[in-house]
Amino acid sequence: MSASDSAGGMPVTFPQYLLLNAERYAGRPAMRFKDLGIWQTWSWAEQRDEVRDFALGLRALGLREGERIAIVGTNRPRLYWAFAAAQSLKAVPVPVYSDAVAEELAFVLANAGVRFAVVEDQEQVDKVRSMAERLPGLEQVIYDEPRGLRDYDHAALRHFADVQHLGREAIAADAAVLESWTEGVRASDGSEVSAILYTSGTTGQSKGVVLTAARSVRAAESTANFDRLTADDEVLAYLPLAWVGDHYLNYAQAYVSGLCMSCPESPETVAENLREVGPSFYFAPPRVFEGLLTSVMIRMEDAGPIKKRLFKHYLAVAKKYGEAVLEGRSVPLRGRIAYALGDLLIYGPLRNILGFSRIRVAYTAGEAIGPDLFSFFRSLGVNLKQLYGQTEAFLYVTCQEDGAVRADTVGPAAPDVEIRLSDSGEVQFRSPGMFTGYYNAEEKSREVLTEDGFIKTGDAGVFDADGHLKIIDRAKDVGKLRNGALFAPKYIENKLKFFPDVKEVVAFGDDRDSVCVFLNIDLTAVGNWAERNNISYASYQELAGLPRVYEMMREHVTQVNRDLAQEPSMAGAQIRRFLVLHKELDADDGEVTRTQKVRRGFVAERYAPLIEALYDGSSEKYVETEVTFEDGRKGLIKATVKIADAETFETAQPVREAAE
Amino acid sequence: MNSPAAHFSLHGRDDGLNPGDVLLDVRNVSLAFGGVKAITDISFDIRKGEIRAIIGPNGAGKTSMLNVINGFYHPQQGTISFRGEARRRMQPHAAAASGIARTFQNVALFKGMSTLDNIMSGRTLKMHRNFFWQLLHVGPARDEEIANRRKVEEIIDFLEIQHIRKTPVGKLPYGLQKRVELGRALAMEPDLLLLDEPMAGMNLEEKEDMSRFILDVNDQFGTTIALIEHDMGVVMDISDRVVVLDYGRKIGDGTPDEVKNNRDVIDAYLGVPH
Amino acid sequence: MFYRETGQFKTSYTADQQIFPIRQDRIGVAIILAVALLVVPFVANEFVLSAIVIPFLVLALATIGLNILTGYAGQLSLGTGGFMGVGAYACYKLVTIFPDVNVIIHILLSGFFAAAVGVVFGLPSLRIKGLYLAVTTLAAQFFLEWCFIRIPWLYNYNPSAAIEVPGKTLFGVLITGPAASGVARYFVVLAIVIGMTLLMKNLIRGRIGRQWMMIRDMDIAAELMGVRPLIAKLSAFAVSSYICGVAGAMFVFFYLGASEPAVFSITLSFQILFMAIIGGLGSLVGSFFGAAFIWILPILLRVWLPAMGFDIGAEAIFQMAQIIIGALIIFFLIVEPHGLARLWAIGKEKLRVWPFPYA
Amino acid sequence: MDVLYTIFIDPFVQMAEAPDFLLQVVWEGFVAGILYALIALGFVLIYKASGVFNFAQGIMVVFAGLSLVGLHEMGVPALLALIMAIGVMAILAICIEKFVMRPLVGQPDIILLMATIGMTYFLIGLGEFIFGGEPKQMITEELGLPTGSTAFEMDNGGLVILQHIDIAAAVIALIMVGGLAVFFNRTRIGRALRAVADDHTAALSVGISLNQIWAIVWFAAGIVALATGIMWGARSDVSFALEIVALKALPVLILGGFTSIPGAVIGGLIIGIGEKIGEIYWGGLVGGGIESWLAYMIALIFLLFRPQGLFGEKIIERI
Repeated sequence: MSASDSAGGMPVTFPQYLLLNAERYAGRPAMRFKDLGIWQTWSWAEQRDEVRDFALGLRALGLREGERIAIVGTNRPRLYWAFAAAQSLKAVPVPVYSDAVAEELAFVLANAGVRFAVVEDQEQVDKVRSMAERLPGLEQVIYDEPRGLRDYDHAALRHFADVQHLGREAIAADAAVLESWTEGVRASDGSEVSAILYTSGTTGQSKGVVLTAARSVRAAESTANFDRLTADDEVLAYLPLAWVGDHYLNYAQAYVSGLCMSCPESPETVAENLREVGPSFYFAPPRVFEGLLTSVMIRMEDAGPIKKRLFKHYLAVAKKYGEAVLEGRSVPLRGRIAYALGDLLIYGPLRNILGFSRIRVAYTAGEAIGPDLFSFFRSLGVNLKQLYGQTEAFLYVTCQEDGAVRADTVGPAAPDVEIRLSDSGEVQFRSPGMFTGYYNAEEKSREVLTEDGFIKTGDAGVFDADGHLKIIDRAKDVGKLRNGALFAPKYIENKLKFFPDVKEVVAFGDDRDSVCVFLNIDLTAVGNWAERNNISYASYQELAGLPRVYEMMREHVTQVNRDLAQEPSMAGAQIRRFLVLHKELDADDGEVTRTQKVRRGFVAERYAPLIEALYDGSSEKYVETEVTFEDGRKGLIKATVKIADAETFETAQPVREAAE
Repeated sequence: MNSPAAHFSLHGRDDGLNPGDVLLDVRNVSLAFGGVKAITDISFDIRKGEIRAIIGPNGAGKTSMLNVINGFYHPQQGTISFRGEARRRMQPHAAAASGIARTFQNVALFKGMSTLDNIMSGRTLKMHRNFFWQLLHVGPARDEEIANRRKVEEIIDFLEIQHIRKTPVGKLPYGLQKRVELGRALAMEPDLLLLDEPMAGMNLEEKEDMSRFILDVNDQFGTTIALIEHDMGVVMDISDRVVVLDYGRKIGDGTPDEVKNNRDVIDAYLGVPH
Repeated sequence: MFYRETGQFKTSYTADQQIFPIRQDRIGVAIILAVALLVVPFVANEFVLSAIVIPFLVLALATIGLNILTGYAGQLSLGTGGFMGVGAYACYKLVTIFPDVNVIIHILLSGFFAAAVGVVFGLPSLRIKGLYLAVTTLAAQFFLEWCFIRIPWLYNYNPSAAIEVPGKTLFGVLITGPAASGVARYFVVLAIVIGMTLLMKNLIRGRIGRQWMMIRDMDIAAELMGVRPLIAKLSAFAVSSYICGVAGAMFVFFYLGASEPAVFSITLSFQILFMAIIGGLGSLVGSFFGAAFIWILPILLRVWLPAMGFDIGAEAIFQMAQIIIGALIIFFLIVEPHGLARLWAIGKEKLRVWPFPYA
Repeated sequence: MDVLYTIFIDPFVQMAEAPDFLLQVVWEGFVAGILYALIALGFVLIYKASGVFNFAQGIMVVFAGLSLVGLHEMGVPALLALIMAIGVMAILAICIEKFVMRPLVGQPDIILLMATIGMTYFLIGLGEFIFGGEPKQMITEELGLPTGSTAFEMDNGGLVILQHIDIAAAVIALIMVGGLAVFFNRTRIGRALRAVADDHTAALSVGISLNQIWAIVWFAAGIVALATGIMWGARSDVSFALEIVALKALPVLILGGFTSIPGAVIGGLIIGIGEKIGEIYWGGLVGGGIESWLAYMIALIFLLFRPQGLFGEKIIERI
C-alpha cells in the first residue's frame, strides 16, 4: 500500500502521512494506550487533532523550524504525538532514553542544543532540572504526567494538555492558524531533518544520527511494503522510545501504513499488555525471546507429569515438522496431523499465553540468535525472521523474506539497500533511509562514511552461497590467538549464552595463548534451579560462587568446546579456563550499553586483575569492585572469585571445507 | 474523545474552611471500658490541610482515639466537633457520610473481593441509583458505576497498583494490601483521613513509598490527615504537628521539633517511671 | 486450552464490566442456552423434564436466593424452606382470590410476601451474628411450618390440609396443574430462572451487591465506609426471601402440582443450604452446580445402582443413595471447601493458562 | 380487653386454680428439659474441645439407640448389646476423627458445621439401611431401668404422677453432668481437653495428640448420645423423628452458652419447662402445637436482649 495513490501526491514527511491517514483511515484506530484500566483509543483523525493542537501550542511557545526538541520518557501516546508535532513545524525531535542517568541526558540535550524538552513525568523533570546549568539553551520543559509537579515553579514548566490548550486557543483566535499549519505540513519537500537519534554506541559518548524526512519515509515505505503492513495491523510499542527500532518499527511504519500502535500501561505490565493487544507485527531482541523460552521451560517444570510428557512430545513434533509447515513446504500427512494436534493442544495455547496468537510477522535483531532458540519459536508457528540494521541506515540493512528464513544468517539486502564487504571483511552499505551524518560531529561522520557514500558498519561478515549475509562479530573484535588460531569472541560467547543458565559471557583471547571467559549466570534460571534443589542463597554473588553452579558452568563450557572442536576454523579457540563473575554486568556501571551490549574494552579494563588471574593459573582471586546503585549512590563489592579449568578436545578431522 | 486523566482530584467537599482552620476539635474526651480507662481527658485539634500525627507507646490509647473520632466508640465525657458541629454520639456510617475515612492497624480489607472492588467499595456513599436501576444495570445505574469506576481507576493509577487491579486482595503481600486500603479510604474523597499505623510491618522501601503517597495525597488533594505511627523517623519527616499520648493522657503537642525536645515525651519513650 | 484471550482487549468500561468478559465464555453460555432452549425440550421425555429438570431449575433458583443471603451477605439462614413456603401459599391464595390474573404475575408477586416475612425475621440479624442467627432463622422455619398447618385459611380449609394447583394458562397454553405438559412448564420455569439469575447478577455486581459483600467480609470496615448495616442486611433478607418465595411458588405450581406443609420443612431448608455450600457460597453458577449435585445425583444413583447390579429393593437403594450423598458432601468439603464453583474456577483458570500449570 | 385478658390473665388464673396440674406440667417440662440438656451436653463437649458445632449430635442419639435396640433384636442379650452399642459409638468416634475432623482441621466453622450435617445424612442413610426406618421400642426393662409410676396426692386432691423412668432419667443426667464436670476438672485428659479449646499447642505440651483428643471427645459425646437415646427411647420410641427434636438443643445452647456444661443443663430446663407451660396454657389460644417453635422464639427474644448468652461476657469489639 503506497501513499502515491492518494490525491495529494506522495507524502514525503510523517506529518503529511498523518494528514493523509486522518482522511483515508479517519475513524480507524491509530493509537491505543492502556490507561485507567482500559485501552483508551484514538482514531487517526483524533490523533491528527491531538498532534495539531500540540504543534500549534509549541509554535505559540516559540518553537521554530530547525530547532531541536528533546523527548524523554517511556512509550506514551503524547510523547509519540510530540514527534509528529515537532516534525509538522519542521523542528527536530531528539528522543532520549528514559533510563539515562542525568549525566547522559544532559550530554545529549547539550549536544543537540535543544530549546524544548517534552518529558514523561516528575522523574525526568527532576533529571533535567538537576542539570539546568549545563543546559542554558533549554527554555521550556513540557511534561505528560502532572503527578507531584504541582508545587514546581511553572515559569519554564508546562503540562502537555496546557500546551495543547494554547494551540486550541490559537485556532480559536484565528482560524487561519489551522490552515497555515496544514499548509506548512503540505508544503514540505521532505528535505528537512526529521529526527536525531543518539546511538548508545559500544564505545565512548553517543553520537546523534541525523535522519531526514523524505529518506526516512522512503525507508519505512519500502519495508512496510515488504512485509505487507496495512491499517489492519497492530503493534505494541514497548521498546525504548529513543531507540531506532522503536522509532522505525512503531512510529515510522505506523505512519506510512496506517497501522495501530498500542502503548503499554506501564513497563511492568508489558507481558500482560502484549497478551491483551495480540499484535500482528512484533519485534524483540534475542534476549527477550531467550527470556521467554527460559520462562516457558521453567513454568513447564512445575507441570504435572502427563502435561510434561505431552509438552515434550509435541515439542519434538514441532521440531520435526513445525518450520516446514510454517514455510509451506511439503510435510507427510502423518506429520501434518500430528502438528495440527500439537497446535490444538500446545502451540496454539502457548502462542496465546505469550500474546503471539495474531503475529503475522515477527523480527529479531541486535545480536546473534541461537539457532535452537530461533527454530523453537518458528516451529511453534510464529513467523520469526531476522533483520540486520543500523541506526545510521534508519534501521534495515538486510532482512529475511518469508519462506527464506535461516537461523545463521540475517538475510539478503533489504529492498533498495546495497551491501558490500570491504577487503577486511567489514560490511558496508548504502540505503534509502541512510543518515546525512552525525550531528555536530563532522569528523566522526567522515570516519564512518566511505568516499563513495557507503556506511561502514564495523561488523565482520560473509555472504553465503545464496547471497545471505552472515555476521560473525564486530570487525575490530575478531582477532587471533598467539598460535595463529582465529578468535571470534562473539561466536564463542553466543554459543555459551544459548544455555538458559548463562546470561552474559565475555571471551578473551586476542593476542593471548588461549581463550578464557567471564560468565554471568542467569539469576532467574539458576535461582529457580536452586530453589528446586533446596539450595539457599542470599544474593547473586553467593549464588554465582556456589561449587555446584561452577560444576554446571563447567559442563556448559565443555559442551561448547566439544562443538568448537567440530569446526576446523574455530577448533583452536576452545575455552581453557573460565570464571563466574561476582556481579551482573550492569548498564549503570557502564559495563553494558542501555541495549545490553557488552562494552568489551571497558570490562577488560575494569576486571584486569581477574583476567590476569585467568592466565596466570591461580585458582582464585580477591577483587573489590565499585558499583552504582539504582538511586545513583556508589558502593563497593568485595569478592574472592574462583577460577576453574575446562576440558578441551582434539580437533575433529575436517569433514568439509570451512564455511569461511 | 478519550484523553488520559490530566488533572484528577479527590478534594473533599467545599466546606468554607481555609487551610489552617480547625477541622476537628477534640475537647476533654474520656473513654473507659467497664472501669478500665482508655482515654482520660484528652483535648487537641486537627487543622484543615495538615498532617497530624498521634504517637505514643503501646497501649497509650491511640487507636481508641481514632475509634472515638470516627464514631466506633462513644466517649463517656467530652465533645468532638467536626467542621464546627459538636457531637458526642455518632454512628460510624454517619461519620463516614460526614467525610471521615480511615485505614486500620491490621489491614481490614474485604478479603473476598478484588483490589478494584475493594476500592469501589469506598465509593459506596457516592453512588445513589436505586434498587430497580441496580437490578437492570442499565442506563443511570451503569453510568454511575462507570463514572465511579473511572474515579477508582484514577486512584489505582495514583497509587501505582495497576498490575494488581483484578487480583483478590487476600493474595496480595502485606505492603500492597496496605496500599489498597489507603486507596479504599481515598475513594471516599474524605475531608479527614485517619491512618492507623499505615507503615506497620513494612520494609524501608515500602515505607518510603507509603510516605510519598501520604504526602502526595496531602499535597495534591489538600486532604487533612491524622495518622498513628511508630516509626519516629517517618513521623518527624512527614507530619506538621504531633500529639503524644501515654497511658491515655496527652503528654505533648506541637511541631515535631517541639515534641522531640519535650521532657515528658522523652521520659515516656525512654521508659522513665512517672 | 480452549481459551484464546490474546487480542481480546477492552476499550470501554462497559465492555470490561460485562458479565462474561471473555469471548470463549460468551460462546459457552450461548451454547448452553441453545441446548436448554432447542435440545432439552425435544430430547428429554416427560419424566426427565418433570422429575429432574424442572425441580432442578427451581431449586437452583432457591439456592440463588439463599446464596444472596448467606453467600453474598454472610448471614447464615436455616429458614429457606419456610420462606419458600410463604411464597407457595401466597401464590395459592392470590390465585384463589384473583383467579383472572395471570399466574405468572401471581408467582412474581408472591415473592413480595416472602420478602416481607424475611425482613421481619431478618431484623434480629442487626444484633445477632453467625450461628446465633441460625437459631433465629430456625424460629422462622418452625413458626412458618406451624402456620402452614394451623391456619386453614391458607389452604382454603381443605380437609387434607393440602393445596392443589388449578390449571392456568399462559398465551393459551396450560402451564400449571396436572394436565400441563412438561415442555410448557419447562419453558416457563427456564424463562423465570434465567431472568431472575440475570437480575441477581446485576444486583451483585453493583453497589448493592458490593455492600452485602462488605458486610460479609468485614462488617466494621463496611460501616466505616458508610454502609448502613440495617439497610444492607435487611435488603439482603428481602431480596433473598423474594427469590426463595418465587422459587417456592414455582416449586408447587410447576413441579409438585399439589403440596402439604411437610414439603416446606426444615429438611428442604437443609437441602437448599447444601446446594449453596456444595455449589459454592457466593457464586451464582455454583448454585446451579449445587442444585444439580444434590438433586440430580441421588436420582441418578437410584437409577444407576440397580443398573450396576445392586438390586436390593427400592428402599435400600434410597438409603444407599443417601449414604453416598452424605459421604460425597464430606468428601467435597475436604477436597474443596469452597464448593464446586471454586473447582470450576480452578479448572477454568487451568485451561486459561494451559499448558502452564499457573499464570 | 377480652383478648388481653385471655392472653395475660386467664392462663395464670388457670395455674392458680389447678396447682397439681401446673406441677405435673412443670415436671413434664423438667423431664423434657433434662433430655434437651443431655443433647446439648453432647454439643457442648465437642464444641468445647474442637470448636465444631456438631449438628450430628441428634442423629448420633438416634443411631446409638437404634444400635442398642437393633442388636438386641438380633438376639444379643441386653447388657451385651449395651456394651456393643458403646463399642459402636467408639468406632464411630474414631471414624469421624479420622475421616472428617482430621482432613478438615483449620477450616472455617461453617465448613465444619456443614461436614457434620453431611455426617447426619450419612448416618440417617446408614441407620435406616441397617436397622430399617420404622420406629422401635426401647428395651427398657431388659436394661433393668425402672418402669411404672408413682402418684403424689396434692392438697387440693389432685394427683401428680411421676414416671419412674423419668426419675431415672433425671438421676442419670445428674450423674453424667457430675461425671463430666469431674472429668474436665480433675483428670489429665479432661484438662487437656479444655486446653485444646483455648490453644492447640498447649494441648500438645500436655503430651496428648490433637487427634486422640478429638477421638476421645467424640466418643464421650457418643456415650452421652447413647444415654440420651435410651432415655428418650424409653419415653417414646427410637425413631428418626428425634433428629428434628434434637435441633432444640440450639436454643438451649443459646441460653446456656456453647461452652458451659451447667449452662446446658439450666438452658435445657428453661426451654423444657417454658415450652411445656407455653403449650398448655397459651398454645390453645392459637390452635395448639406451638411447642414446635416456642423454644426458638424464647431463644430469639432472649438473644435480642443478651446477644452474648446467659453466661457469656459482653463482647467489646476491637478494630
